[in-house]
Amino acid sequence: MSDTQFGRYGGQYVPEALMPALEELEDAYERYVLGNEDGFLDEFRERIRDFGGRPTPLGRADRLSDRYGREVYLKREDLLHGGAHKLNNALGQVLLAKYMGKERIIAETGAGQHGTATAMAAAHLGMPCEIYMGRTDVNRQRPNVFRMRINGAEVNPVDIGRGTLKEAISETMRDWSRTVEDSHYVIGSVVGPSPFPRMVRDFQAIISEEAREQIRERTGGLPDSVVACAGGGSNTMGMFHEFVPDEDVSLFAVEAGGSSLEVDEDAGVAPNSASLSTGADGVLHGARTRLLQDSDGQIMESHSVSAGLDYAGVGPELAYLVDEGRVTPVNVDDDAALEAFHRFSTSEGIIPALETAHAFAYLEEAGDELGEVVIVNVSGRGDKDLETVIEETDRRGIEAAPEMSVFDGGLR
Amino acid sequence: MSDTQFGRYGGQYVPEALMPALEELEDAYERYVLGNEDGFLDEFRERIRDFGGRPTPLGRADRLSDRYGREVYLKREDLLHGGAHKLNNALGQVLLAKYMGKERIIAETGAGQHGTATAMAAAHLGMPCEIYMGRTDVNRQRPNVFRMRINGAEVNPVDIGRGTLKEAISETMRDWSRTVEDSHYVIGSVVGPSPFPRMVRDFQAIISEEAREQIRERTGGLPDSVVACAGGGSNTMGMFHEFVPDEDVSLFAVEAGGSSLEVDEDAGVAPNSASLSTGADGVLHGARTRLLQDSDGQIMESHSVSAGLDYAGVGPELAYLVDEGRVTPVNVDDDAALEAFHRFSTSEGIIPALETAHAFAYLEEAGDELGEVVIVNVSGRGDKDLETVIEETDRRGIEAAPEMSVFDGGLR
Amino acid sequence: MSPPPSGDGTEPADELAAAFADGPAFVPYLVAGDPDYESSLQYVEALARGGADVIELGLPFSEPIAEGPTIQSAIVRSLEAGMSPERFFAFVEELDVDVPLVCMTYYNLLYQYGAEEGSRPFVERAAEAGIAGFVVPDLPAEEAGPLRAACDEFGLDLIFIVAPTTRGERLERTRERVSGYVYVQARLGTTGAREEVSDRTESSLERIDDWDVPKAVGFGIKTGDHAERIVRAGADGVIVGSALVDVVAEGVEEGRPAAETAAILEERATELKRGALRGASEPEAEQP
Amino acid sequence: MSPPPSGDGTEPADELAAAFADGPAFVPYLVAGDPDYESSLQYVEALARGGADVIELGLPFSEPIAEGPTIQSAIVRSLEAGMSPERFFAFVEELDVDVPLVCMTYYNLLYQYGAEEGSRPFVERAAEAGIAGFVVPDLPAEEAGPLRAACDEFGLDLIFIVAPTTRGERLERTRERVSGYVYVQARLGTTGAREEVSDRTESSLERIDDWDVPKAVGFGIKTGDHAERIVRAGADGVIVGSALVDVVAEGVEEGRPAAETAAILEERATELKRGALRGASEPEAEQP
Ligand SMILES: Cc1ncc(COP(=O)(O)O)c(C=O)c1O
Ligand SMILES: Cc1ncc(COP(=O)(O)O)c(C=O)c1O
Repeated sequence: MSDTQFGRYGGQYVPEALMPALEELEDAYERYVLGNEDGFLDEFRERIRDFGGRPTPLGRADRLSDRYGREVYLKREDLLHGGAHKLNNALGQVLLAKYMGKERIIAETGAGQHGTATAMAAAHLGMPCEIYMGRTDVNRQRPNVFRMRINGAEVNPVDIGRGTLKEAISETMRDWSRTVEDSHYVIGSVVGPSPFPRMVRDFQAIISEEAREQIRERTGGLPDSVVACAGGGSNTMGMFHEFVPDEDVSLFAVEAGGSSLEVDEDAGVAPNSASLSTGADGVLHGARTRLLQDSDGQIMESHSVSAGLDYAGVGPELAYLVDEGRVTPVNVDDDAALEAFHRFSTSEGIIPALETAHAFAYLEEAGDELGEVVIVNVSGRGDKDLETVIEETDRRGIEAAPEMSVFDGGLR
Repeated sequence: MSDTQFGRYGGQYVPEALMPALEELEDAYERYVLGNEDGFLDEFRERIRDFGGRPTPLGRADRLSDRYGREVYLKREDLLHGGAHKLNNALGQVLLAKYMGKERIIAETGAGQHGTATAMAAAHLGMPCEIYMGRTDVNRQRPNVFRMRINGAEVNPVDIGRGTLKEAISETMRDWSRTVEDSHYVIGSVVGPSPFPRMVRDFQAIISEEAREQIRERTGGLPDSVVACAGGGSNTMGMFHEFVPDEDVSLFAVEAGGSSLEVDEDAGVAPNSASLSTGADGVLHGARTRLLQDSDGQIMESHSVSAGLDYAGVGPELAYLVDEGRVTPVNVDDDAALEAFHRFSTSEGIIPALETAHAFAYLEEAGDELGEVVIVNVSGRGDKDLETVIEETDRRGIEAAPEMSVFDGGLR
Repeated sequence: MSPPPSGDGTEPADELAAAFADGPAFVPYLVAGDPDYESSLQYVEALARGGADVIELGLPFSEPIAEGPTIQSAIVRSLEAGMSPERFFAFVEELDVDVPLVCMTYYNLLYQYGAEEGSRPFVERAAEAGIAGFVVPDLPAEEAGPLRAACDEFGLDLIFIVAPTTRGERLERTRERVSGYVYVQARLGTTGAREEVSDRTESSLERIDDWDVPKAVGFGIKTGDHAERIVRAGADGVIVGSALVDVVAEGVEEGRPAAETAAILEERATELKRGALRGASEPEAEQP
Repeated sequence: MSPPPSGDGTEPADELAAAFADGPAFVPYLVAGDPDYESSLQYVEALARGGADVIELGLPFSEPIAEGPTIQSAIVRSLEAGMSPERFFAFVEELDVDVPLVCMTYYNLLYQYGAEEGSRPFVERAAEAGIAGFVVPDLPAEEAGPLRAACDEFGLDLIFIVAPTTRGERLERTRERVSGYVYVQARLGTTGAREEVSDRTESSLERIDDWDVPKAVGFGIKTGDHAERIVRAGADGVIVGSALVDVVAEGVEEGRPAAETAAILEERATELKRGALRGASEPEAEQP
C-alpha cells in the first residue's frame, strides 16, 4: 500500500473500527479533492477566498531586511480568517465532510487555532462540532476556548496525562472510534493515518502556490530559502510544497527547542518538541514518523512555550523530506522565540503567534545558508498568546519586552 | 472657509496653537493624498495591500440570507491586519506624517482598535507612538492594551471623567497642543477639526471602492442597501462614500441605542451613543456636529456596551448626510447587539466586534426598506470583546449564548 | 452696527482699555463656582482686593481641551457644585467687584444658550450681567465671525489667543478680529503653573509688537518674579490662572475655611501685582 | 518458514486452539503491573483459578488510543509503578498459571524493542517468555505484514479485531492474516464495561460465520448474564476487560489488601465463566 506512505513513513496504524472510515475518506479525497467531482475544489477555492480572505499578501519586512542584510518577505497567513493558516485545512475538511454526507465534526486542538478554525468552518457550513483540548491547553489558551464556544462548538477538556495536544488527539480518535459512521475527524496537521497527511498538505499547499507566484512578481525569481516553524508541520508543508521541486530553494523547518534538547528519560519528559532534530522512528497516532520517545517506545511529554508546537510527533512527509535531505530541520529555544516575538512585533507592527516567532528566531541565528531572498511563513497571529507571552517574558526577564504597568492594580 | 465644512457642520474649533498644524496638514493632505505628490498614494496603496491585506473579500452570508430572505453580503474589514477597518486610516495618516517630516505619533483610542492599528502602523514605519486611552476602556479592552504595548507604543491611561473615548480625545488634543511642532495626531474616526473628517474618509473610502466593484462582479448590479455601524462614523463613511452618488442605494447608519434612548439630564448621562438619532447641533473636539448634550451644552457621558461606539459625537459629514436625507440613522440597543453577536457567530463562523454586531442587530429589526441585496460592513472582529461579551451575556441572560463552564474553577 | 474694533486699536471697548491704561495689568483667572458658589464669590472678591485689573472668570465646560490638570479639576468641582450658564450670570451679577470681568469658556456653551440658534443670546445676556468680554479657547479667528458680530452688537470685547505657533496670515486674521487685549500664550501646551518662564514669550511679543491692543501674557505664570520678567519682556499685563486655582484646590484638600483661602488668594494676588509693577518701574538690567 | 495460519484454519498455533476446543472460552484481560508488579501477579493467577481459558495481558503504552477511561487509568497506574517491556517479560515468566497468555499492546512498543529494527526482536523475546499470541489494537491487517512474519517464524498467533464497521474486502484481508482467534468487537468505541450488550454482536458474528478460527467477543461485557447471551449469539468465547480492571481500581481506591482483591477477581471470573457455559449448555429460547 505504498500510496499511504512517504518512504518508510506514514501508513495507517489505527484501530480496526476506523479503517473503513479511512477507506471512505481516501475515496472521497480522490474524487472530490483530486478529481474536483461535483465542483468540490471550485467551491473550496471560492469559500477560502470569500470567507477565508485568500490570497494572503506577501509583504516585505523592511526593518528585518535591514537588520539581516537580506530581503526578508513575509507570507501573511496571520491574515487568514481565524488568525492562522489552520483555516485552509479546516474549511477544506469540513466541506469535504459535507460532500461525504457526514453529520458531525470532531477535532482536536493544541493552541486552539485548529479548534477555532474548525469551529468557524463548521459554523459557516452549518455542521455541529465538538473539539477536544487538553486541560493544560484549555487553561493557557483561554481566548481560543472562548472563540470556539462562541462559534457554537462544544469544547471537551481532556484531563489525561499532561493535558496537551498528544492527549487531545488520542481522545479524539477514541470519539471517532465510537462515532465513525456519521462523524468526520478533522485532523489539524499533516499527521495521523493516511490519507490525512497528504490531504491536509494539499489543502495547505495553497500557501506556497500563492507565495511562489507572488515572489516571482516581486523579485522576478525564486527565493533562496523558505522558513517555517514546524509543530505537526502543516504550515510547513503548506509553505514548502510547491518549492520542493525547486532544488535551489533551501527549506528550513524550525522546531521548538523548548528549554533544552536533552531529555529526561526517567520522567518521560523531553523539554522540547524537536522531533525532526532529536526524535527517532516510531508509530504514533496512526502513522510511522519521527517521535520523541524513550528507549522502550513510550511517547515522551514534549514541551514548548508555544502550545501549537508542543507535540511529540511530526508529519510523516516532513520526516521523509528531512531524511532525503530536501528539508533542513533546525530549532530554537523558548527564550529565543520570546525575544523574536518582541523583536518582530516592535519592528514590523505584526504580532506573530508564538509558534511563528520560532521561525523569526531562526533568522536571528542563521548565517549565510539563508541566502539573499528569504520568505518566512507568518503562520498565525499572536492574539491568543498575549497573556502567556507577558507572563513568560516577565518570568524570564526577556530583554526588549515592554512593561505592562498601565492597568489598575497591575496585570491581573 | 466652506471647504472645512459639510453644510453647516465641520469647521476648525480648536485652540489657536493647533491652527497652524491644521493648515500644514491641510496642505499635506492636498499635495500628498489628493495630488499623489512624491508617489504618496502609490506607496499607501501598496502598503495597505501588502501589510494590511487588501482587498478584503466580499462574501455571501448563506445562513443570514436564508434567515432574512434577502441576499446578505459581508464586506470583511475584520480581515484587515489588526482586526478592523481602522488600519486603512492609521496607516494612511502615519505614512502622511512621515512624508510631512513628523517624528512622533499620538492618538486616542476607545475600543483600542484605533490605538492598535496606529501602534502597528507606527511600528511598521518606524515611528515612536503614544496612545491615550480612558481608564475604563483600558480595563475593559485589555487585549488591545497588550497589543499596543507589544507593538512598542506607550499607552497613557486617562483618569478624567468616566474615562472613555471622549476624555481620551480631549487628552490627546492637550498633548498635541504641547507637541504640535513635531508630533502628528492620528485621529481615529471621521471626527475632529478639518481636514480630519475628509482625510479619514478618503483613507477609509477604499472599503466602498472595493465593495462596489465586488458586488457588481457578484450580482451584476448595485445593492439595494448598505448597512454599517456608526460610532464616530469612519467605517460608516468608508462603506458609504462611493455609494453616496448612487441614489437608489439606501444607506443605513446603525448607532448604539445603549440601554435606552432617554437621557438623564441631571446626571449628565445619555445611556446610549445615538448622536445622529437623538443628538443636537453643537461643537465638540474641533467640529460642529450632532452631539449628546444637555440643554446648557455640557457634553453627556454616552454609553454603549461596545467601547468603540461609546462616543457623544459623530462625524460632521455623516450628520450632514443625515440632514440631507441621504443616510438613514437607526439604532439598536445593547441587548439586541449582544444577541446579534451570538447569532452571527454561530451561524456564519465569524465573530464580529461588538460595534459590528450593532449592524447585524439592525438586520433583525429591519423590514422591507433593506430591499433584496444588502451589504453589511463587518467593521472588525470580536477577539477584543470576548471577556466583555461573556460577562454581559451572562449578566443579562441573553438567549442562545454558549455556556462557559469548561475552565478549571469556572471563568476566572 | 459699528465696525469691529480691531488689533489696530479702532474703538476698543472702554472698560478693558482702561484697565490696561495705567501701567502693567494683573489679570487673574478663577473658575466661577469653584469649589462652590458662595466660596467662589469670596475668592473673586479677594482677587479684586489684591489688585486685579481685570478678572477672567471661567464658565466650566465638560470638555476643556485647552486646560491642564489644575483647571480641569477646578471645572469638575464647579460643575459638581451645580454651576451652569444661568448661575454664572447670577454669580457675575452678585459679585461685588469694581474691575472688568471677562468670561472664559468654550464655544458650545455660548452656542447652546437661549432659544435662538447661535451665540447672540449668550452675548446679550452676558452684556446685561456686566461682562466686558470673552476668551473662547476653542474658537480661532476663522470661526469667530458670528460671535464677533454679536460682541460688536452688544459692545463687548472678544479676546483672541496668539500662540507661539501663530505666524503670517493667521496673525493678520487674528489682529483684524481681536479687541480688548490679546492673550499671548507663553508656551505650547495647556494651562498650568510652571517653575520657569518660557523663552518663547519674548519672540511672541516681538511678532505682535506693532499691534495696538494691550498684550497680556498667560500660561504658566506662578510667582511675582515671573510676572516681573514677563512685563520686563514687554507685556502689558500678566494673566495668572493655575497658580491661583491651586490655592483653591489646596483649601479644598485641607478643609480650610473659605475666608482663610480668600485671604491667601488676596495675598498671592498682591504679590503678583507687585511683581508686575516691578517689571515696569525698574529699568531693565540688560537694556541695550 | 511455514505458510501463515489463517482464518480458514490452516495451522492454528496449538495452545490457543486448544483453549477454545472444549466449549465456550472465558478470556479475561488485565493490565500487567496494575497497580504494581506483585499484586498484579496475584490477580492474574486468581483469574486462572476462576476458570480463565486464555488470559490477555496488557503491556501498557503511553497513548492507548483504543482504550476507554477504565483501562487508561490502569495503564497509568502500571506505568507509574515502573512497568516496561523488559519487566513485562519477567512478569510473564514469573506467572504461575496454566493457561495461554496473549500480549495486548500497541505497535510502537513492539517496534522499538531490541537493537534491531522492527518487531522481530520483541516477538522472539515474547516467544521465549511463553507468550502465545498478540493483539495489537492499532495494527490493522494492512500494516501487519512484518509482525505476521515474525509471529510465524516463532510460532505465535496474531489475533485481529473485527469491528462492526469491518466489511467486504477488509474482512477478507483480515481473514487471511488472523490466527489463534478473532476478536469480535461488540460495538463501536473504546473498551469499557456497559450495562447492555450490543445488538451489533449478532450481525458481526454472522458476517464471519464461515471463518475457521474461534470467535471471541469483547468490548463492554460485564456480567455472567452478558457472557451467557454473547455465547448464545454464537460466540466461541467472551473477552472481559474493563469489568475486571474496575475491581482492581476499586481495590486501589479503597485500600484493600491485594489478597482480598484477588479473591473478588476469582469470584467474578467464576461467575463470568459460568455465564459463558450457561450460554452454551441450555438451548436458546427463541431458536427458530
Ligand atoms: C499559528 C500556528 N503556527 C504553527 C502551528 C503548528 O502547527 P503546524 O506545524 O501543523 O503548522 C500552529 C498550531 O496550532 C499554529 O497555531
Ligand atoms: C470594529 C469597530 N467598528 C466600528 C467602530 C466605530 O468607529 P467608526 O464609527 O469610526 O467606524 C470601532 C471603533 O473602535 C471599531 O473598533
